[in-house]
Order: sequence, then C-alpha cells, then structure tokens
Amino acid sequence: MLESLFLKFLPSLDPMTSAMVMLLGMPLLGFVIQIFIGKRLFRGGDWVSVGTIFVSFALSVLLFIDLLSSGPQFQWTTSWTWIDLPHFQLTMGILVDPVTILMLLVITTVSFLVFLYSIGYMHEDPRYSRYFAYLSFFSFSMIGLVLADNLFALYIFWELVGLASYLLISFWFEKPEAAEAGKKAFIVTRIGDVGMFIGILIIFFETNGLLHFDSIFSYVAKGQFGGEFLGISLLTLAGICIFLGAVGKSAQFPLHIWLPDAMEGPTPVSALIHAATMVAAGVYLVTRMFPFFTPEARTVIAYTGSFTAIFAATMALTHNDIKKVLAYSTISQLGIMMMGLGVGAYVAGFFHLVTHAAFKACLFLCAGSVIHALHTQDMREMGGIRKKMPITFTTMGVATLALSGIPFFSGFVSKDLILGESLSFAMENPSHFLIPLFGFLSTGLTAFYMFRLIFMTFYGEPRDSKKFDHAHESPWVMTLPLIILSLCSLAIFFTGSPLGLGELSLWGEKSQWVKYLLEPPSSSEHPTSAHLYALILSLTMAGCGILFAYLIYYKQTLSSEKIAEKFKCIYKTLTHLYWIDELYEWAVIHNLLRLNTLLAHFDNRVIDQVLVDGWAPITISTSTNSGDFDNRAIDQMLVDGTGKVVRASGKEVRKIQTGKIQQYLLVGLGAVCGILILLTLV
Amino acid sequence: MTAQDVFFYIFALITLVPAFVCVFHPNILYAGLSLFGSFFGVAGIYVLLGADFIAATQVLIYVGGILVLILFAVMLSKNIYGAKFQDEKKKKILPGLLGLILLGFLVKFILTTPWNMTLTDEAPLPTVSRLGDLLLTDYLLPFELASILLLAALIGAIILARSK
Amino acid sequence: MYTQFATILIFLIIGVCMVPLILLVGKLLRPHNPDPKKLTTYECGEESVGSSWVQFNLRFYVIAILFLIFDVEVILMFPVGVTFRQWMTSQAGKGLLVFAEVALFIGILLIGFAYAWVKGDFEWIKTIRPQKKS
Amino acid sequence: MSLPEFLKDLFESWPLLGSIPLWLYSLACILGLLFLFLFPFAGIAVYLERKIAGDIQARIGPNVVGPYGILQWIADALKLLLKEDIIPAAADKKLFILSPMLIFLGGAAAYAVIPFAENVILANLNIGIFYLIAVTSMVALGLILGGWASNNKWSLLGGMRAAAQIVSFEIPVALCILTAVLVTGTLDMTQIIKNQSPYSWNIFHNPFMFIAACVYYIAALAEANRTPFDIPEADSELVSGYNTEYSGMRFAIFFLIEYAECFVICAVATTLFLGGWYLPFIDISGLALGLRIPIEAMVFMTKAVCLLFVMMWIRWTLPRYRVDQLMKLCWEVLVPFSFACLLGTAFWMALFKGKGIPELIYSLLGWGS
Amino acid sequence: MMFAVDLRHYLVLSAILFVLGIIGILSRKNSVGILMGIELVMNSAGINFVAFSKYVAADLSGQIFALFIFVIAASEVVIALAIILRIYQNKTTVDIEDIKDLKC
Repeated sequence: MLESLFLKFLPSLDPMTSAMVMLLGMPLLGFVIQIFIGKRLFRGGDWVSVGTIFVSFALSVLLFIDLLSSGPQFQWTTSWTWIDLPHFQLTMGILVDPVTILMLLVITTVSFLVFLYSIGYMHEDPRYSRYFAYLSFFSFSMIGLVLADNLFALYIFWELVGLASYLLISFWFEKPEAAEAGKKAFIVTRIGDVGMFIGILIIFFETNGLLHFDSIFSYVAKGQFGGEFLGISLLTLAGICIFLGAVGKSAQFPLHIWLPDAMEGPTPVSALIHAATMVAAGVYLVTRMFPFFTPEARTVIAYTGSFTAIFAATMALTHNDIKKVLAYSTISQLGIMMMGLGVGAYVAGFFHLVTHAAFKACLFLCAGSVIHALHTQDMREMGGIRKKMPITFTTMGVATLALSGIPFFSGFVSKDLILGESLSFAMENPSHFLIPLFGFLSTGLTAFYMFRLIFMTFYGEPRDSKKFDHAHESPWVMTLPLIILSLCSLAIFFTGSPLGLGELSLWGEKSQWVKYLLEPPSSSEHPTSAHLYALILSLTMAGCGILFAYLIYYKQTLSSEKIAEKFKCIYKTLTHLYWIDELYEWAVIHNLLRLNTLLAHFDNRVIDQVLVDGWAPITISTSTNSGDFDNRAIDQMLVDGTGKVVRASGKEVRKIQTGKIQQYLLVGLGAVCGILILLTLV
Repeated sequence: MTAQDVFFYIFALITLVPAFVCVFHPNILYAGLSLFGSFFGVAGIYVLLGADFIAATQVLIYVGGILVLILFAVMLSKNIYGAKFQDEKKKKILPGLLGLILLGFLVKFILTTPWNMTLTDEAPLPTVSRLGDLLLTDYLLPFELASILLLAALIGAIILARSK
Repeated sequence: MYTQFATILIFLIIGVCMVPLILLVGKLLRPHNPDPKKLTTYECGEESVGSSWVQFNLRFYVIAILFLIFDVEVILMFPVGVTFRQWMTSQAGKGLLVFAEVALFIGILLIGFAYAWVKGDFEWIKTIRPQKKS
Repeated sequence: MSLPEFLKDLFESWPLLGSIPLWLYSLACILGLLFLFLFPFAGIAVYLERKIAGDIQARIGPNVVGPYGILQWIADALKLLLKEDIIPAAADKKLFILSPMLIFLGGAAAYAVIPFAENVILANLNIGIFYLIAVTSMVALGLILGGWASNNKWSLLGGMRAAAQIVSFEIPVALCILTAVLVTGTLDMTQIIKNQSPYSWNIFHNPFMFIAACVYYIAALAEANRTPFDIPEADSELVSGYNTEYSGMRFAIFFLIEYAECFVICAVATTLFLGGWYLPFIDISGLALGLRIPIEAMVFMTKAVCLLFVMMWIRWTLPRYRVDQLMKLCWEVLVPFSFACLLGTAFWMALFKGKGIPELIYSLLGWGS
Repeated sequence: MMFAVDLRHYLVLSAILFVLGIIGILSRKNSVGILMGIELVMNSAGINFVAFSKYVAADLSGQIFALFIFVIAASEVVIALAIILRIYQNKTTVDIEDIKDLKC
C-alpha cells in the first residue's frame, strides 16, 4: 500500500527509501521551519508541526498495514557509504522490521496526539513556536533512533534525543528548578551514555569495525566474539555496557534520579518523552540488541529491572505531586519491561512497552488536563473534580485500570505475560526467586498508588474550593487525545482474548498482532501453568492494592497519618526517596568536584549534614539513645589539618598557572624537545 | 647546480633573512616590514615549485592584505620608537635555544626519512583551471566551508571592532 | 612557465634598482645646501607641535578588516571562475549545478555583507575613539 | 609568446644577435619598456592632462616649451631632477627612502603583462591578470609607509586614507575582473583577448558585463586616487597628502606612478572588456604578422588612450567626493553591483551555455562564428 | 650533489621558517609581534604543502591546501587584530604581558 502510493506519486525514486526519508524528514522540516520563522507564522506555526507529524503518523500507519499483510518476516534495509577510509568503511542505513514499525507506530501516534494536546495546553506560552520546534526535533530524533541500522547511527540519534529532552525539560528555564532538572537529566543520562559508548567501542574493536546489527549478531552467533577482561567475557561486558546506556535513558536504578525531576518540563513533554517514547528507547535498545546479550548479561538486566520496579513503586507511595507519582510509576513499569527482557520474555517486554506507551501517555495527559484546570500539581489541593471533568476522569480511570493490571485492559495482557515468564524463569532457576517476587510486589504497589491518586484527585471533597470553582473541562484538542489513548488502553485493541493467554484468541492469530509480529528470536516455550499461577497471583496483588487504597483514601477507615506515624522511619525514608539524591550529591559532587573545600570543612558537611541530618531518622529510630561521640579534637587535628595542607599546597601550585600563554607554550616546546631528546637517547 | 637551484637558494635567503629580522629586530615596525621580504621570498619558492597561482595569491593576500592590516595594527600603538616597545633581549634566549634544538631534530628527521619522491621535472601544467576543477569537485565541501569560515570571521571581527 | 617568471624577476630587480639609480643620477646634478629650516616638517608654515606618530582613526582598521575577508573570497573564486566557462560549455547538465555551488559560496558571504550593511558598519560617520580605561 | 621570446625567434638566424641569451633580450625589452614607453608616456600624459584641463577650463595650458608646449614634460622632468633632495629631520629615514621604491615596484611591475599586441607582451604569464592585481596591491603598502615615514600629520592622514581607499576599491575591481574572467575562462592576458573577436567584445557579452565594465572603471579610478576620488591628496584639506614631504625626484616617482597606473587601468579595461587589439567588425587576422602587430598595437593604444582621455575629462569636470560618501559609494553601491554582475553573468553563462549576446544573435541569423 | 635541490631542501627551509616563527611567538611582548610569528609558521606550512604536492603526491591537492591556509590565515589575522583592537580600545596597550584578564 505504501509502496504503491509512493510509486504513483514519486515514480522515479525507490518507494521505500523515499517513504522512510519522508517519515524521518517531515519532523525535521517542521523543526527547521519552526525554529527560524515559526514566530511569524499564523498561530505561531503550530499547524506546521502538527501537519508534519501527521504525515509521519499516516506513513507509519500505512507501513503498519503493509506489515500486517506481509507478516512477521517483513524486513527492508538500505544503506549507503558514509565514511570511506582505506581500512574502514562506515555505512549509514535504514532498517525496517516489525520492531521498528511497531516503535514507529507508537512514536508517531503518541507524538501526533501530544502535539495536538499541546495546542491547548501551551496556548498561552510566550515561546509557543519554540516549543513546537523542540517537539518536532524530538520526534525527528526519535524516529531516526528507531530507523538506524547500526550502532553508530543509533548512538548519534540517541544523543540527539537526549538533547531534545534537555531542551524540553528546561523549557521554562526561568524557573531555576526547571533549568537544574534539565541539566540533571542531561548529565545523569550522559553517565549511562558513556557506558554505552564504551560498549560500542568494545564491539567495534572486537569485531574489527562491525557496527551493523545483523553483522554483529552473526559474528556473535558464529562464536567469534572472544576475549576476556578481568575474568569476565568481553561479550558480557559489552552487553552490560550497552545496557548501561539503557539504564540511563530508561531511568533504571541507580540512574533513575533524573526522571522525577524531569517533570519540571511541560506536561505534554512528560507524556511524550518521559513516559511513552524516549524512556522506552532503553527498552528498545535492549530489544534491538537482544540476541547480543549473554545469559549473564540478561541476569544483570533482569535484576536491575525487577529491583527498579519495586524500588520505584515504593517511592511512588508517599508522593503528593501528581506528576511525580506518575514518573515513579513510569520508572517502575520500565523496570518491569527490563525484567521481562532480562528473563528472556522478548515479546512480552516489548509488548508492555507498546501498551504502556498508550496508557501512560494517557495518564500524563489526563494529569496535564487536571493541572491545566486547577493550576496545581499537588494532589492535596485537589479532590472531587470527578463531576467537573467527566472526560478526564473517565479516560484516566481507564488508563489507571490498565496500569493496575485489571483484566480487559491492555496493561493486564502485557504485564501478565511478563510476570508469567518471570515466574516460569524462577521455577527453572529457583535461585532467582527474587525477580518474580519483586515483580508481583510492584504490581500490588502499583495498584495501590494509582488508586490512591485517583481517589485523592477525583473523589472526596474539594480541598481547595477556590481552585475547585475555577476548574473546567479542557477544550477538545486536549480531550480528543485522551479519548483516543484511553481507547488504545483497552485489551481488545491488542488481543482478541480478554485474558491475553494467547491460546484463547477469538479472531485468529493476527488479532494478537503484537505477539504475531514479534517472533521471538530464541523462542523457548515455557509451561503455561506458570502463567495461570501468575494470573492468580497478580490479580490478588492488584486487588489487595486497590482494596487498601479504597480503605485508606476513599472510605478513610484507615488513617494515612496513623500509618505514617506507625512506620515513621519507612515513611521518612520513602519521602526522602531513600536519600539517593543526597547520596549522589555527597558522593559525586562534593567528593569529586570540591575535594579541597570538602576536606577543609569535613566535619561541617559530612558529619553534620549527611550523617546527623541525613541519617538521623534512621539512627534515632533504631537506637534513639546511642552515644554521641564527640571527636572534635580528632576532627580539628586530622581532618582540618588535611584540608589546610591541601589548601596551602594549592596556593603554591597555583603560581605555575600564570595566565601567560607564552610561558605555557614555552613549557610545551620544552616538553617536545625533552621528549625528542629522550626518544633519541632510548 | 641548475639555474633553478640557484634561484632556490636566492629565494631561501630572501625568505629567511627578513624572517630572522622579523623575529629578532627590537622595533616592531621594522619587524613587520621585514615580513614583506619574507612573504615575497615564499612567493618565489612557490613559483619554483610550479605553483604560480599560489605564488600570486601569496603576494596578494599576505603583502596586499595581511601586511597592510598588521602595519595598521602596529601603528595603533603610540610611540613605536620608544623604549617601551623594544623587547628585552633576555626573553629571547630560552625560546631561541629550544627552537634551535627543535630545528636540529626537524632537520635530522627530514634528512633521515626516506621520502617517497615521484619527481616530475617537466614544466608544471597550467594549475589554475585544475585548481578550479578540484575546488568544484573533490574539495567542494572545504570550498563552501571556507565561505562559512570567512563569514564567521567577518561577523566576529566587525562585532569586535565596532565601537561600543 | 619559468621563462615568463624569470622575466618578471628581472623586471622586479630592475624595479628595485631603478629608484636608487635615478636618485644617484640626480645626486650628480642637483644642489646640496642643507639648512635646518629646510629639514623641518611642513605644516603650512605653522610650527609643528609634537610628533605626528599619533594614534590614527580606527575606522581605517575596520575597512581593512572588511577588505581582507572579501579579498580572500574573491581569490578563492578566481580558480573557479577560470573553469566556470568549461563547465558551462562542455559538461551537459552540470551547468546549473556548478552555478548553484558558486552561488552558494557567494551567498554565504553575502549574508555577512548584508549583516555589516544593516548594522551600519559601512557608515564612515560613526566616531570610533579609544575609550580611556575607567 | 612573449616579446623577448618573439625577438629571439626573430633574430635566431642573425649572426650576432642570435647568440644572445634570452634573459638579455628580456633585460633589453624591460629597459626599453621603461625608458621608451613608461617614462615618456607618463610625461606626455601629464602634458595631455594639462592641455585638456586648459581646454575644459577655457584657458590655453602649456604652450611655451616646444611647439604647442609639447616638450613641457621634458622640462618638468629636468626641473625635478635638478631639485634638492630633502628628507625631513623628523622623518624615519629608512622608510622614507623605501616607500617610493615600493610604489615604483608595484606600479611598474604591472606593465609586464600588458598585451600591446600579439607577441608584444613582456611576460606571457598564464596568471597574467591575477598577477596584475597582486602586484598593484603593493602600492597601498608603499603609500602607508610613505605617509608614516614622513612624520607629518598631512602625510599620515593622506597615507592612511589612500591605503583604506585602495583596499576598499580593490574589492569591486577584483570582482569585476573576476566577472570578465568568468566569461573568458582564462587569466592569461593574451588569451583573454584572443577569446574575444572583432565581432564579440566582452562588454557586449551580456547586460551584466556592461555594468561590470562601468563599475570596474569607476572603482579603478578610485583605486588610482584620481579625482573625483582624490581624497588622500585633497589639496584643500591635506596640502598634498602622502607626498607632502617628498620633493625632487622622489616626488617625481609618486607622480610618474600615478600616471603609469592610470594607463594600466585603461589597458586592463581595454583587454578585459573592449576586445583588446581587435578592431570593431574588421578581422585582420589574415594579414602578415609584421603588418598586424603595428596595427594591433595602434588599435590597443587608441582604445586605452581614449579611456585615459575620459579619465582626464572626469577629473576636470567633477567635484571631489567626501570621505564618507566615498566609502558609501564603495561598499553600498559598487560592491553590491559588482556582486550582482558576477552572479548575473554566472547565471547567464549557465543559462546560455556560455554564449554571449553577439554569438546568440549570429547563431540566430545563421552566421558562423 | 648536495646542492641539487629536492624535497628535503624545501622541507629544511620550511622547518627553519617554522622555528623562527615559533621563537617569534614565544619571545615577542607585543601581541602584533606574536601574530607575525604565527604568519611565519603559516607560511612554512604552506611551503610544506606545496612541496609535498609537487614531489610526493604529484597532484594539486597540496596547492588546494595552501589556498585554504590563506583562508585560515586571513580569518585568523582578522579576528586576532579585531581582538587586539578591542583590547587596545579598553586598555590602551597591546602588550601581551599587560593583558591578564579575559574580561575587558
């Protein structure tokens, strides 16, 4: 269909190439137009961005229809030489296969809806056209990311996506928090990216310059990828390094800290980038490189994912900021996906990416709608707006049910698949029992905090009457995307069978299109009994979560304050997010960057702030009357003394840095001469 | 020794003696002026190497452009002939020494490296049109980039030089 | 080619020698009556005050900067200009492409030209004086 | 073929002359050019200028020395030769001496590539016109130095103005030359003329070339510091500009080079735009070389002298520009126009595959070229 | 035989020019003087390019690079002198030892 369309209109060019270039190029065109002349266009040029992304969207839909008709074997590639050196040739190319097309569909659909939504959400912003330019730029980078057929191109777009994310998070850069959050997101993900780059370099050197996915896989499959480093096989090491990139982008533990802060950006951005697409890029990367990971690497992935899932879910319990709750939920869900991929559930993990993109984007957009109406993000100031915003309420309810894993909603199908796979994985390897355990626990917690969110936001009495009176339903450009996305959150959209057990398919195998299209590369059949256990377990967990939420936040038979009082130390730990940020602040920023001053003020900073202030709640709760040891003398002599020595030596060494370039050059010249003399002597 | 070789030594002298003056003359104005000879000598060397267009460009850009600009800049500073603008001698000792060592190594490397010379002694072809073809084909990107570089330099320079 | 350049070299050598030669001839003929008054600087009869080696107007400087940039641009265009005709006449279909390449090259610099023009850097009337360090 | 080579060929079989090496021929040609052409021509140009000025201002002009005062320039030259040579005490002596040398070098070296007729060119460089631009750019350097070395406020101001003006106007000049190079496709002066023909001069190649020729002429006038652009030596403001302190023979050299440059400008305009030595519509290529060369030289000189006459005409008719007007004229009129000409000509070439208006008309009429 | 000129002679010439330029850069107090040293270095690079172009590569790519060196030299001189001009306007000095702050 797509090809015939392009053959008709552009007969002289290769239809698929021109289609792909158009798909990739339209958002770029939108970006270029918006960034240069957007301001002068009618309505700030939003129609340019929306129009261009709609073209991309339409193209991906056509592509998807083509894919459905031609089946999972569909693959199309093209490539051309980019760098041609005597011993090395770098080609750039486009790879289109089912994974790519599904990703394209997700990206362009969510992008298009979010663009549409942004028209309503951002209409008062002074940098309206700039905002759309950045959005277009993001869509361009993301499409490029999934179209790339080699690691190098993927890395380029990977960084472009990061840049777009940075620009959009700190879009309201007048707010210092937003600017800080942008920097934080950029730098934290960069840590992961360095790992990924090292991974790419390992692959590059081990395979003598192979960067194409297919060629890397066949190289690995032939067993040529040898080499060891410190007793770990280089293949595993490269896999873990690549995964590090995914850890950064997908906000997995321990690099998850940037995502909650990224909520400082506009809400549609959170929906598009930080829920549906960019953070899923990590999952996409792992999916794409799936055959590359060794069992050891996969175990690392599974543990990281499952731990992140439970870890983030607990953090979401106590938050009152509606967007941050969703952000932690996103981290948790990404952890679930990673866990799925780690235990080998290739299809399930990716399936969850697709369903999650829909309902999480929907949740964020609903949250945006609420924020738009109430002008606050604090759930404590909301409440009772169910009647005032019926569409938002309904759609958010549907998405919440999907996220909580209730049957007949999409989240149930995919999450259940992952949990079942992980359970059977643990049944085969009982030592890894923690993985499914974390998974199931996080399911229960997810249901709890999501319903907490719903109850606090939509039910009960309005807590802030002034804001409540002001509230109103959003305009149609904002509600339409909500409706579409909530429709996409229904299980019926993804599978013919309501319980998603695959075998019970109603309309044949094609109706379960995600599963149908993604033939697992190493299909290992697991016993279905695990699935049944998983179904029961997860439903029980979700039910418990919902029940608790109902009791605490709707009926209020259980007082949340009392519970918090009772488990004070846990509560405090959770509200402080396990002090991860503080830990990083202390470990990275102060230790690494301010060594001198830190030493001089050792007792001030570390003992007082981190140990006393930071760890105080724990120390107090465990042993309230532990002796306070006063080691001032030691502090002053040893610690301050160290600081003084460093400072004094720094003062002396500083004199070398005169600022006179000629002296530097002279030293440089002297060094060159010295090296030359040494070389001739040796 | 052919006539060409004689001319090489003449041009080398014309290049190096003024360069020497340029570096070591205490008066900055004379130093700048001596560059004139040096640039001309290099142009002669280019001619000997069969690069006629490059030679003329050397004269046009360096003598007609850069040197004029440098002289303007030299004349900016009042009192060129005063003691303040005379460089102290001792500042030259260390760089001179290091420079000599570096030169020694460079010469050694030049003389010991087995150069893969494909010497063509026939008269060089007309270079200009070949240069033009290369600029339009193989070196098109640098050619266009040169324009961008010049644009950047132009805008940067006029912003810097503009009065506040 | 070397023949032609040898002629140029001879020409240049003669050019350098010619002025001293003429002056030498003149020296044999002309009078030589030095007088301190004669050697003073001419300022229309006024007593000259101070050295004239004072700081000159900085506008000249800006002009020279503009010149150098455009000069290099024109020089880079020369080889292209020489082959331009061949490209136009011989290679079929390449003509407009080459024209576009050349036009792009010129166009990029014209942006800078337009910038300088719009910002008024070609205006001579602006006073540019060194600011005393405050 | 260049003049020395041509002469050597000519006298190859002669007993004595045939054995003279080529470089001696070159030397002889150069000296001949300088003493038999450059100096007398500059002198005569001065005489002509004064005569024309007289005519325009309704007075007689020089009429005492020789018939119609025609020997006036010799008298002037002798007078300058006999004048006392003064170097001001405050001047920087070395630079003061160096400056006229540089100016002479820059001004005279251009004559090496002027194609008076076929084979009558001192050095047939294949980068001829580019070489000419390069060496004339040295004049600016000499003027700055002269102005600086004199240690005279008038001189310094004049020298600076002259340098700024020369470099500014070099841009439109070079652009217009480039436009002509675009049309002819070579830098070789002889070849530039040969690529034209009695029927198709470059100036008629396309409308832009016509504008380019005009722009070139105006900009070149300014580059030579001629009125109406003689701000550097504006007598009412700066006494005499950069050559205020120069006297005697040194002054004569400044003077000489000014007129020498004027001729170079006219010769270049003739070569690039006006078909060089070709007569309009009369093809004499069939004639024997011995006959052709004098005719060609005369045609070339006639064209150049006519342009020179226009130059003098302008000088005595138009008032002087102000400095700001001058810079405005250069950067806001001439440079945009010359860029437009360049692009326009390039586009014309791309559109008509290098054919000019005359060729298009001839091919339309069905005449072979 | 040693005087018959080949590639090495050009390289030695350019090396001497280069070293002279380096000494100039290192020892001049006047920032314009440093610029002159840089010009010498650029010229030596140009000689190298053209010499290699003739003797080793036997094509014109070296000359192209010499052309680009001109472009770079011109841009560099223009920017450098504009900076010097600005510093001079603010501090009335072009002495590199007096210019200690980046801020003007």
